[in-house]
Amino acid sequence: MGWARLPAAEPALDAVATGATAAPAATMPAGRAGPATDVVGLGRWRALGFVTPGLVLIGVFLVFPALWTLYIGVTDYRLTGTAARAPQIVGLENYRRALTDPTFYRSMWLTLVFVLGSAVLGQNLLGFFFAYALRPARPAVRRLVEALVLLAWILPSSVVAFLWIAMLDRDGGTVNVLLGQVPGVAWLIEYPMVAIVVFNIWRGTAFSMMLYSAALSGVPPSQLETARLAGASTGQTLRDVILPNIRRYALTNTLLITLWTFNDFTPFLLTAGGPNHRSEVVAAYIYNTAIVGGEMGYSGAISLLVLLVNLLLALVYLRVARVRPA
Amino acid sequence: MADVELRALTKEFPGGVRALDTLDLTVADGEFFALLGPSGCGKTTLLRTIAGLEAPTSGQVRIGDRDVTGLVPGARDVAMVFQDYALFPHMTVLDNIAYPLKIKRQSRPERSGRARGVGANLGLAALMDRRPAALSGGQQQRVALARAVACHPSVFLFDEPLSNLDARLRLEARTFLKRLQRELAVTTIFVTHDQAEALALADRIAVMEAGRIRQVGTPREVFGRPANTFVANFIGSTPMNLLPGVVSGGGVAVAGGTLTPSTITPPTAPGERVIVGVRPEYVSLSTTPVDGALTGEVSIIEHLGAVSLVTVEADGALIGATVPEDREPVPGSRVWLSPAPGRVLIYRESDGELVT
Amino acid sequence: MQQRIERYGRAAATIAVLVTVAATTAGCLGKKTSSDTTKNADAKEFTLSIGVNSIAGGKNASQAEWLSNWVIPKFVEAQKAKGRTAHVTLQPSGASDEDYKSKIALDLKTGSGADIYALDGIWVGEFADAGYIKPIEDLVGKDKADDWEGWAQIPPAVQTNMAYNGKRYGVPLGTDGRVIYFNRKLFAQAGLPADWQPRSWSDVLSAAYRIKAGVPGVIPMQLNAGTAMGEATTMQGILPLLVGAGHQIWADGKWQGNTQALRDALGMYQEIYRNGLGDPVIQQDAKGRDKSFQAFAEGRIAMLLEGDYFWRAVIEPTKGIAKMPDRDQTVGYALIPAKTPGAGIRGQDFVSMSGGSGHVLNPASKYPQQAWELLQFLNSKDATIASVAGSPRLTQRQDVNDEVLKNNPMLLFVSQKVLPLTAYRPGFAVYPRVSQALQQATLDVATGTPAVDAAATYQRTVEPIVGGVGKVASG
Amino acid sequence: MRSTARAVALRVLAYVGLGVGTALFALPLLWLLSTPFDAAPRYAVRPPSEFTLGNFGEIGRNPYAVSSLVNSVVLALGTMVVVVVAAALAAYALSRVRLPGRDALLYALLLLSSVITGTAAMVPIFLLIFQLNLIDTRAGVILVLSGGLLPAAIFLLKDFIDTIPRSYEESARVFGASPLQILRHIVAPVARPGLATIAVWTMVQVWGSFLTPFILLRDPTKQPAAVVVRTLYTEGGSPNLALISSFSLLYSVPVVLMYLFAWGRYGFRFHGGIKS
Repeated sequence: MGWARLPAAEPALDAVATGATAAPAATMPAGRAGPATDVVGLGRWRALGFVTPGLVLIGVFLVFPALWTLYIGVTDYRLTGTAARAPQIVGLENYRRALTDPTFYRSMWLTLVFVLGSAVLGQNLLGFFFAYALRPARPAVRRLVEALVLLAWILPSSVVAFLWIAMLDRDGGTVNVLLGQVPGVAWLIEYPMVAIVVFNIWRGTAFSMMLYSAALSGVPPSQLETARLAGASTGQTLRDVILPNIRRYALTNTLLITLWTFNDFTPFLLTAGGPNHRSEVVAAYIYNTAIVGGEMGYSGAISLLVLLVNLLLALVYLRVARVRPA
Repeated sequence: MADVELRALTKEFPGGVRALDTLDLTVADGEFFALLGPSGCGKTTLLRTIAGLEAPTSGQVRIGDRDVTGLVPGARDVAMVFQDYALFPHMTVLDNIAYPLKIKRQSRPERSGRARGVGANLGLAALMDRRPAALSGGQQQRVALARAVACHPSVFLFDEPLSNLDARLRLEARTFLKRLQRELAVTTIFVTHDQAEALALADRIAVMEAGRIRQVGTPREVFGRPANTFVANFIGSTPMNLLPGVVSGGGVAVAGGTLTPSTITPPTAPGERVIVGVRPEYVSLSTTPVDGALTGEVSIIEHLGAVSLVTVEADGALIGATVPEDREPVPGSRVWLSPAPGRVLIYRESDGELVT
Repeated sequence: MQQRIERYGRAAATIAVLVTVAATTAGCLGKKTSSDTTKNADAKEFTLSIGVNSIAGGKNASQAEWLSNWVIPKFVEAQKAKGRTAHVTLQPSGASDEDYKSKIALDLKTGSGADIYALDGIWVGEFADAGYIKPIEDLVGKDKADDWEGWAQIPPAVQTNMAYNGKRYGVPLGTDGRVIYFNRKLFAQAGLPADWQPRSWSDVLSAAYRIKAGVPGVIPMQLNAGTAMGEATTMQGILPLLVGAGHQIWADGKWQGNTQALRDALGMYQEIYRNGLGDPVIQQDAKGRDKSFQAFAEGRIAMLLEGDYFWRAVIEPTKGIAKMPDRDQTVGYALIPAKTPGAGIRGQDFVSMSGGSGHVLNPASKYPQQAWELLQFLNSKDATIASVAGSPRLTQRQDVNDEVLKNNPMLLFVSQKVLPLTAYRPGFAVYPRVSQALQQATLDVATGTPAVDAAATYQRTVEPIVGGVGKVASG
Repeated sequence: MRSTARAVALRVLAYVGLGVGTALFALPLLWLLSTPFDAAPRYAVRPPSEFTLGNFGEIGRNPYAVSSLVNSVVLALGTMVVVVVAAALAAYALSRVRLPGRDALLYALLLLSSVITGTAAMVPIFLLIFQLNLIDTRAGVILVLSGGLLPAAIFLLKDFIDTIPRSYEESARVFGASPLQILRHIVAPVARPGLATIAVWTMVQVWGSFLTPFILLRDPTKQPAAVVVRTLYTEGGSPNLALISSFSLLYSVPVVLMYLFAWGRYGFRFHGGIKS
């Protein structure tokens, strides 16, 4: 997404981080109905009219089911069995259960490893590397590499999952064939987390690459020139000129890919959370409790916990974004 | 064609910032009028309020015989040129110029004929099919002007029309703009922070500060007799000398000397603290002692082309004077400064208003 | 800051209101439908649909084809002869069992969906408890429900597969039995007989050791383990061992907990997977069962415990999903032995497990009588014969089995030798969760946990599921 | 001199990194390109042992394969229209008019939409659609998918519109254009790259979505390709690589084409209006 105009992602973060809003206060009259309430003369009521279709759709088809899910989270509701006929309110029992269940903590831990390894480090660094290294490249080379990276991003998840199943297959997978061992290592079983981390880096680097290449094009050439004239090494230039300039992009990028990766279901298609829950990230855990286990109440509670963790992550990022480097 | 009249116009933003403070102003029909002031003085807000892009908190805007205060911008019969020109990037030059006519529901051939005509007048004939992105800054400015001209408004509103051009182009555009306004004779209000631009273009200038108008007048009046120290400070390419002084006897004690009544109009109350204002252009410099002149040492010399600005330190005060380029004194040497007769202005120190 | 706090306060208030609304609306999570047995009984024209997890060109294609090409047209024709116009449609799907189950649970919950659904026998209990399905007699009246010639042809043990609390909820589609398949060529290389029949678990193990020693590169034994294989682990793994150790998973009001029988069964896993007699990796593969099939067909696995499905649909020489052209010569099958002779349930020397799916009526059907008629038709002798055309299986009907199994020694073997020994899983709603706990225990053992520890963990997992210590046998 | 040598070394390193990285990205994709045309498809990437188009013939024999692709297009286009129109209106208003609680709302919705997946909210969504009498209709699927995608779409689009100079609209306004005219003549065309991005993004999301259409649609002739492709993968037995690879390719081609179209047409590196 947003492989257009990625710098656009920045002002939003900025707006919240500083509590300011993109619309300068100067365009707003003090609650007085006049000819000019805003730049286009939309007026508050018409603006509400514009917002309404979207908000109604979101309200009915997202917020309402979501709140319902949260409600289910305080019941013992199951998809089948007696509890499906007459669900009972069990209060915080589901939360107590989740918070005392080592499998829940394990899935949270695995998710953090997954997010940290594949998104925060993997996609971020590789995306930046591609964006940086491709700048001086010939347009043809640049387009080819970008197209490949993007392709990994836009193909449907079931297809890419199968591509990687084929890559990593124990008996005839490309990796084992290249390593000259058939049957070779059962990658998805022996190294399930490594497999899904590598997979997700492959899958999602495109977004970071796009965002960083947009960000890098915004670094003033004069600053780069200055650094070059001062005899700065590549590392120094990166640290002193480029990073300060793209810092906020990096934060926005990290926030978005963190949230997406946290809730990404695609690893399930590779390992189904296995073997023995060893790659059961939260999205897979919810699927396994809700669909395979039929425990709707419990999975509703888990969803709220996940929401809270996500909220926490988002707030941390916003806080970091607000603190300017000295 | 119409005059523009503002009555007790006040604009208060949420949070209590007063961008316009009970402002009264009349711009005559066909006048080229400049709103001049430092950034944040409310000049752009004033322009936008005239355009209808901002609603005044109280007061009235009249254009011609109409009270337009409650009208939407489109109904005010004004055309505005924005600082960034606001050329629609997805339209050709022709479509841009014709856009106001499209809104006025003119037929396609009619509006493109008219747009072409206006474009040709403004020297854009060869560019009509280009997109704005393919134009130079000067060309973009002309397109924006053409678009405003094409809709034949009774008032033009220009928001910093020249500030996005480089220095050389700006002079050209300035001349062009002035000629255009003369030809069309449409009431024009333009906002600028550049006093030279205002002096060069405008029939009359309103100098603004903090939501108020500090002086309205012709360029000559504003330059020659700034109504207060704010205007005095703001106008002129070299800053006016503003020296603290005390009225004593028949003269004013200033910078270690006394300016005698023969060279200045005497102030009203003896013993009053005043500020003496005199433009460097009106200070003559002598390397030999002159009677009744202020004396000091040359500290800095700045070359301004045909003239040089000499800064002299006289009894702790810095006084500027311009001299022809071939008459520069030696830095560090002692010189004598005498203001030209009738060019010394006395301001009250308490409120900075002109006394005489 | 103050402003922001206010803003969040307002958002919180809005959310609170919405939660209340959701909670009120959600009160109807559990919904009841009343059924009228004579509803639309006389309709001259009616519409019915059948929902199955089979689809042409995909999963279980032959079943989907049988329904749409034989059952539906013939039924419509038969109704026409009676002067009634029937519109029957098939709602096929080709998803994983879990996804299919969720989908039909939602359909049944809202009182919508197809009139007849295909359902795995082990789901009957939980669907019945949820009120999603009802006994046939409640839907069409006791007379109509009992008055079907087919019941006489379906052995009572098979009927229980689609029954719950003593009531028939649906008609089974057939049944199966489990045996140990072995590769005679590999056995010959290890010096084992072509007509091998183990008498005890140690016979099985010693055969495995001989394969391991004599035929390098071959996995001696495939005993399903782990959660990735799901119910296949339970049915083709732990449960056959458990009944071989003398206990059903549920008996006399109690579930098997950390008992000697369970420890014995897990001990067998331990022996196999600790000593390289089986491949623990394949058990954990999301596609492990399919891979084990492939490996057996390619002669890389010597012994494999499976149902007759394996024989007729997997290694079937022409249409199987892992074809073995020389199946009839190469593959032998043996009864599953008890731990020691006579140690099995009911004092048996040999044991097996059986299961199967069937069809149930949707209680919300607008035409319950006609749906029941269609269900009978679907299970009629002619329809059943048509369903096995070209690929014989153990059908629910004895009269059909007698006819179609005549020339099939393997299925005859199952029908005659295995079915008398077999056991069925308990049809309780909690069974699937107990089954998952069992799968987890086998996985623990296969990946190195000692059997006794895995059994203890299992006990702890199962207690809350089945309703407390009192419902679990241990010791 | 040393710094030059180091720079050269770094450059070489960068090229090697790029080369290896690109190869890693290409490898899995090559499978999708070659295997469908291989008469004896395998897991390993290799050029077709014997070129064939026969694998596609097999898809033709699947009664749902072709219709599922059509269904995917219908669902994708339907959702795209709903999302783009609703998101554009909302994002525009949110960008230009200060509504109370705007930013907190946007962030809350974004979080909600990324966390509450179809899995956990499956029951409420099904019951809701059932109550609305939209089970087994494409409209139901489109609405549910739209609801889930809108927050992110609004979020991204608002960012985009925020960068469009307000003077465009003010200028048009002074000329007398009505808000709707401004939207039609100025904002929509200027925001087109952003709209195209959201459109393609929406379609890609819908294209891969499995659970929602699977649960909400009964008639297999209405099911999209995402469901059919899952059928192929979950079918018992060893995977039919011929079928899987060729259908995967057919299933992928439309999204790639959509993407290329949008890229080529709207130049996805657009940087707003004229730089001022």
